[in-house]
Amino acid sequence: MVSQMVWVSIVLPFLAAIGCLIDSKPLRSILVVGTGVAVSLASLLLVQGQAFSLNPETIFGIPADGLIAVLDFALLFVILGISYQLKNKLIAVLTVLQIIPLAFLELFLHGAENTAPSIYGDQLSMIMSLIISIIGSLICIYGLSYMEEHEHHLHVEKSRQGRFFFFMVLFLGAMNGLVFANNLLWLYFFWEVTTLCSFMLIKHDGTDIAVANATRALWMNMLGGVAFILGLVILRAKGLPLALQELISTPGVASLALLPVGLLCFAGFTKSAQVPFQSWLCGAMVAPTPVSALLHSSTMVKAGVYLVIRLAPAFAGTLFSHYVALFGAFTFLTTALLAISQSNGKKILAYSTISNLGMIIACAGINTPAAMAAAILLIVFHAISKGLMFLCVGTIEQRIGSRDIEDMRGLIRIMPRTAMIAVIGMVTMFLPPFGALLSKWMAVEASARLPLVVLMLAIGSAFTMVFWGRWLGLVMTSVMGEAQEPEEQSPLVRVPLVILAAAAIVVSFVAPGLYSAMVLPVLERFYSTDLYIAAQGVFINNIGMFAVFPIFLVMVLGVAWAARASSGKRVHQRAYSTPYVAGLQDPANPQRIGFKGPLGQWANFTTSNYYMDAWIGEGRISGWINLISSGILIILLTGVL
Amino acid sequence: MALETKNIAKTQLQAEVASLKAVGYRFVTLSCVDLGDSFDLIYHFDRELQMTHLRITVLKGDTVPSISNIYFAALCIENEIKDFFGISFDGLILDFGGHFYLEEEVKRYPFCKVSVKEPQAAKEGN
Amino acid sequence: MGFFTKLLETSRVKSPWIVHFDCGSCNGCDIEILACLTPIYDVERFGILNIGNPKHADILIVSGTVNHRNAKVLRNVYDQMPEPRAVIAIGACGTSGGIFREAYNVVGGVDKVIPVDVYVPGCPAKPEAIIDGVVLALGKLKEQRTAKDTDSLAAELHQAREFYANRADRQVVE
Amino acid sequence: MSTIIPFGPQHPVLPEPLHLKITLKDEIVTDAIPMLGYVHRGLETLVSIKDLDQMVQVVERVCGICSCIHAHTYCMCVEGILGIEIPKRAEFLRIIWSELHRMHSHLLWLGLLADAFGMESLFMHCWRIRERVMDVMEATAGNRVIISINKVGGVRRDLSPDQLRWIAQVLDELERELDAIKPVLTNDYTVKKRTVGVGVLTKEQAYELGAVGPTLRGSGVAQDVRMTGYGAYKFIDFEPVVEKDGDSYARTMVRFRELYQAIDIVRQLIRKLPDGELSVKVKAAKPEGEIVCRSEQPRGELLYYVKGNGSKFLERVRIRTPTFANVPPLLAMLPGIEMADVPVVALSIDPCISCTER
Amino acid sequence: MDIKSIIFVILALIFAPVAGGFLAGIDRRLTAWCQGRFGPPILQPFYDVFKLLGKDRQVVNTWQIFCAHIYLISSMLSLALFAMQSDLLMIFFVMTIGAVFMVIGALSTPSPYSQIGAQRELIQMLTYEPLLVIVFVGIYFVTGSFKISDIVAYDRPIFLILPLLYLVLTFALTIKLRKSPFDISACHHGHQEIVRGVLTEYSGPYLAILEIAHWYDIVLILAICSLFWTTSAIGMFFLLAITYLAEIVIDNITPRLTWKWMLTYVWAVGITLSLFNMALLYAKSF
Amino acid sequence: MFDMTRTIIANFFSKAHTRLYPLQTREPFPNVRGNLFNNIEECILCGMCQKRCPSQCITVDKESQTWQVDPYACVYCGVCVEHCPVHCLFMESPYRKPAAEKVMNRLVQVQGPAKKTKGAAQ
Ligand code: NFV
Ligand code: SF4
Ligand code: SF4
Ligand code: SF4
Repeated sequence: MVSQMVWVSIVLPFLAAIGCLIDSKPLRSILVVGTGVAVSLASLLLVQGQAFSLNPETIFGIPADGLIAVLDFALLFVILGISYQLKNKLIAVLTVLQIIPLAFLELFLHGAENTAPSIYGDQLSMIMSLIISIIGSLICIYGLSYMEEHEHHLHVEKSRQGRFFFFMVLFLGAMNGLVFANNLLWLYFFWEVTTLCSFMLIKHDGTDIAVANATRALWMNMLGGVAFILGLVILRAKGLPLALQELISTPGVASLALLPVGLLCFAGFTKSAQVPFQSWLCGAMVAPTPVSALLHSSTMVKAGVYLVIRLAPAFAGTLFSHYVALFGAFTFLTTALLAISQSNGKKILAYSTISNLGMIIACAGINTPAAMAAAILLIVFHAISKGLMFLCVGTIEQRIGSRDIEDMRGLIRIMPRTAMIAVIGMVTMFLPPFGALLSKWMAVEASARLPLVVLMLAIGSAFTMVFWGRWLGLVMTSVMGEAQEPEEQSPLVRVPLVILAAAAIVVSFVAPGLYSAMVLPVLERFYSTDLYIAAQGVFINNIGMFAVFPIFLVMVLGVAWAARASSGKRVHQRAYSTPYVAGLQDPANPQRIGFKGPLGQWANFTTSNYYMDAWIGEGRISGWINLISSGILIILLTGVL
Repeated sequence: MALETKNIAKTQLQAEVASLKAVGYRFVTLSCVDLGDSFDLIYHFDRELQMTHLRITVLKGDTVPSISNIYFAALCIENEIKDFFGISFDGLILDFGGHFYLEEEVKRYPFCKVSVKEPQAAKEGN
Repeated sequence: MGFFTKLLETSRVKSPWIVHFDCGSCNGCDIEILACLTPIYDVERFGILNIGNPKHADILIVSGTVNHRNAKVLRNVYDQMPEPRAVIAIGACGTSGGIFREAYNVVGGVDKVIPVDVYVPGCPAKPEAIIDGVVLALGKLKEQRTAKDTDSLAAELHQAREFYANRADRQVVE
Repeated sequence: MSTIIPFGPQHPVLPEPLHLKITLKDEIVTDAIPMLGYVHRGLETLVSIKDLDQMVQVVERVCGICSCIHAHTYCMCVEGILGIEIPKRAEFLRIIWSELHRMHSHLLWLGLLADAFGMESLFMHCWRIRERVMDVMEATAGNRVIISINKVGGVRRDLSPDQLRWIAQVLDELERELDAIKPVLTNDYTVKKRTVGVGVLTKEQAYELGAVGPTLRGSGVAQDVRMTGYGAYKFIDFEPVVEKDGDSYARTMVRFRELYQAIDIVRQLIRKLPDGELSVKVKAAKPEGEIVCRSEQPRGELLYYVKGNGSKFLERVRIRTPTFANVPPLLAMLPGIEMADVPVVALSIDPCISCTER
Repeated sequence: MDIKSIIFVILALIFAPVAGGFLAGIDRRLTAWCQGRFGPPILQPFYDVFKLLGKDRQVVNTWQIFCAHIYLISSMLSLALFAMQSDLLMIFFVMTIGAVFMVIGALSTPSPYSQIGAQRELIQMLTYEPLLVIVFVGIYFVTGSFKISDIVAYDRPIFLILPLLYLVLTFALTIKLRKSPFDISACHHGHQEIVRGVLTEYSGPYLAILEIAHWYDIVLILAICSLFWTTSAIGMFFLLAITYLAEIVIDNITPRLTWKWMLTYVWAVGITLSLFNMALLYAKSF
Repeated sequence: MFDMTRTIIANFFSKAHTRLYPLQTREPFPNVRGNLFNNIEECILCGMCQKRCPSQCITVDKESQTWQVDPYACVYCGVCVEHCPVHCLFMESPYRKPAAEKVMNRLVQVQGPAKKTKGAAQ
């Protein structure tokens, strides 16, 4: 059973992806929806069971390890070809730097015979697979209608959707493979597949800027790939197993293999776009929104943090670990700050993504059970809410033709449904009692013994509140009684949005259960003290408690009360009054928002948020951030040498 | 007691004002009096508490060159005079179009004893 | 009269927040109104706050003559005050237009534009007189309706508006 | 991406209806366009229906804060055209009241400034000590604000020796109270934070844009119309108060020091007050001719242009008030400052809209 | 949750606004005395709120009402959680719900005054939130727990160990109380360049709701202050009384400052003080 | 930063400066220009006050023997008092009270001066 399910979730997408290339809309829709349903079911079924491991000798009759190796080389040569096409020497060099060690590894280094299973799935993998399969599929389904609109908008003569969905669906398989892989060489393969998918999808629209940003994404990820393969080579050279589980449970691994572990973490940092690599993820926002949602928020970037979390027990208690915490916290802080300076909605989401990933990495670095719990929970909640937010922004953009949050002022009037869903998305991102905040609370309490980290987390979370709070507020900017335009949504858009919005709330509500069932078993393997107990909806450990259910209960009642008090029935139209404008409103037309200014001219209100470009504009502080973070990184890596 | 003013022609105004500025005079203000069929415009200048006055006389309906390009401070007063007397100034930097002080309800030039033209026509150009 | 009505009335009388609109006053009355707030007269004793925002205020204190431009503002400020509310006209200018009645840009007293509840004469009105005026207005505040009877209010506003509209064609003094 | 904010006419910080349409970017003012006319009454046109004696009462009501000096300057003009010499005692009394006006005006302004930057206690303090001046006015002239003591040809009331003694005593108290808040203005970190370097007007700018009064003197130009020695100033020793920096702080200090200066001037006047008549009789005056008179108001140089046409109704009275002259400098100061500083900078020229618009 | 803590919660919810109102009344009276005035009656805040409750409703949009209610709920909830002696950090996060909804309510109206007020309110939150977290972490350092029950059980006055952190807390208190020099987003008497900032567009009953919520907030923050002296009631009383008096004095001797100054100054001073205090703590423990 | 402290502490410990109007009223200063009255019995209805009043708020009607002042337009300047030939006009210190309705101050002279008669206020 288990093995079928794993195959469904990994191989089926690969096959379906090829089917997508066929230029037929109905077929493609069926394939995408079908794959989505299938992998979702598979991942749900997997969750039922216990941790498992598989060791397939052959795939379709071909020796599995050999197949992967061949595919690896094939992939790298494809990328080499791309670098030729792009005339980009850097990428070529980075590719060659991977081909050579890989060849060296495969051909000359035969360390300990690989006896470990190639596939391993515990609750963490299952959680990841759930996220990938369900959220990923929802995003792909959303993509079906989005891409129609998108191509219509761009006046594309020949549909390029085949190619698009090829990579989208392929990607699902790759990610599932990545999280279930135990053999690090397998993992490496899937890792590179996601890199390639990402590159292809970023440059999908083919504009100059898209190509440039895709190139940047490619070389930064290839840099991580180089670190990855080097790590593997060193591991093999030291005679350590090339298998994840075996590696982390090797006693004394922290002293033996800190360097390769460090390199693997570095690869994780690049994939998760930690500073100073944040620019690729921001650049990736030129891609169609489903891509941003799927790859650059909910799933692919999670591969990086997943790897770091996996490796965390291997470096527990080392100085390296502290530095990882510091590094993650720094990313959290600075990217949250950068998010404040942005008005481009997708950019804000991008920075917020990086920021959350930074928090996860910081948690992995803090390396206590509370922190690890925070990290894993944050992956889940962030994936849901952020996926939702991206889909919302995509929908909004297609309607109002802009992704600037200033243009979303009063969205509640133009697209009430989507706006409400976006509001849910934002609220679940940063307010209690929702999961993202729950994890943040765990993280802060867990980091309380590391002054610098906790300081950065505290300031960073205040930044977070600023950019979410104002976005949230301006979506609602409206005056009473303005005509609302009816909003049309295709079911392909509505269903994913509603499911995700519901999930954002429901999963937060069941967080205690989720924790007990899925996170606790993972943690118990490595930690024995200070674990959170989630009983009766309250998280509790020896230093703190978080009452999820009571807060939920009160807030639900409160929201109901507030909604009743502010409902149209109870507030009569007569209560409407124009905003205070120093007595210059237009009494004849109170719905007209503005004032009669100098020269007798009517001035409409324009208000804008503070972006403080002069202080914290991207151009102004990115350089410093990159410098400092590179410094931390260098200390980090020299430390492990 | 008579006020000592230097009477000049409208065309000389810009040059005269510029030369005053060159020797360090500052612009104090501009006074306007309705003489019936023409206006007296008296420009007051000051240097270290010594005053000089220039006077130009313009017929009703004539325009006057603005000195707001020489003295920015003349901006307000020229707009004011435009409101009150309906005198148009050429080259006003920021023209309030006769609504510096007055709303549309005031249908004539209040400081003129006899309106320059029919109120409607007079306000047209503004 | 129930306990709550009584409580409400007491509170209304004890907490009149004022908004002061300077409607073309010569500042004489303005500074006297401000002087009321200062230590010597300290109207905060009566719970009076100069709140500066019509939406929060109960009493509109208007000083000065109404002219064509500020009439609209006065109207707007008044419109934004929630019931119950009262209007006090301060000074000769506020009550009748004062010494400027005949000037071409002067519409007249405040009652030409909005309904006035209390007239405080003087030029400028003495702080004591202003305090008396506020106290007088409190009575108004207590008995005034709260929103329910909007019809009469609307009629009142309409009248005032009409009146003001007719002023537009007012003859200018030759 | 900018925010447009209407500042006034009904605005809690400025009691007067000035409207500025302010464009902000991140709270930095990028643009400010004024709109005037909310107080415009057109009282200069009243000359056609009020004779020249009645006009005294009208020009007093140009502004309640500086009413005395308005009437004084107007009377100087009419007396100038008519060629009347008024008694010396009247000259002195006029100036005593004028300087009292300056004191109350500056104290009032200082209070408003404090209120604008949110320091309520200083506001209360200033207005409290201002009440002493108001008491003096009420007791000597019969009204608190618009004292109506000027008339063409002299003054309407006298000051008795008792009253003079009392005034001297009040001035002493006033000086003590001022000393109490002196460190707040000269020393206090937070107050300086709000004023120093805010709204800088360079000397050249100030001169060029026609700034007057403390706004001009705060920028380092020692120009004070009182130096021309009109009225009784020719008998008084004083130096114009000058500060160099041209920021809000400098202007504040100019006014604050002028308070002391005014106290000093009144003391001198009381000492030197001559005996004599209060007014000369002006019989059926029918002035003809033009005149320009200037005087120093609390806010700066006031200019009257008066033209008589040989009847008891004047042909034209034209008033150029100091705030009117200070509007262009204000507009020049606004761009580039923070929104929070707009009230401070606006108040630092001590705007008086009713004077400006008449 | 036993019956005792339920009763405690109910009592807290009932008496907090009363206490908050009285505190506000005393504050206004004392402020008046500082300014040489007579001052309003102590019950004035209650009159104000009752009057507001009886005024006509007037709103720009219905979100405002929603947000005001949520603010009240979250303030009450956080106080209730405090009364239940739960986790400090959690209470703080619950409190942010209210603060954020306050901002949203202000942002939801298109008026530039309340919009600017909202931006400033956000910056105020940005200023005090990290400080509060640091203070809580400091308390954790001393008592080893974030749970109020454990903190209360600590056997020495925390104030003596963390005096500088207490100072940092008073910064947050000043901001929360909307007192000079930090009454930047909205001030009590509304003489501000942005009228009354975030409160500009609220009126009548909704303003009253915000006021009541504000009272809850005040009580909560003072309760947090009281954690610094839990060993004796007298000590706690004096600590709170002196703190409150100091707030009033500070309010009266400082002008309102700009948000840039607030952010940089409070962070710089706050972080330095807390680091210094922490360093002292470390030094002592070795 | 604490320069204001001294002042406010001093205020705090001294008695409030507030005049508790209306509980306590201060004696008005002598010669204050308060409300305007006419001793109508002595008025000769010469119209001097009407002519001189800058606010033109006095109406003297010889026909109906009325003297009327609009107290809401009067600016309390005292010019009329100064110019009245028989000094029947006078100003009293108390200011005029606020009212909810504007009422003209209209005095009818029943009999001319010298003969003592009462003026009727309406
Ligand atoms: N501007 C002005 Fe005045 C003065 N000082 C004067 O002419 O205050 Ni209202
Ligand atoms: S009533 Fe007198 S003091 Fe008041 S505004 Fe009018 S003229 Fe000025
Ligand atoms: S001036 Fe005197 S006597 Fe003549 S009408 Fe007037 S009040 Fe009567
Ligand atoms: S006091 Fe002045 S305004 Fe009043 S009636 Fe007499 S002259 Fe006229």
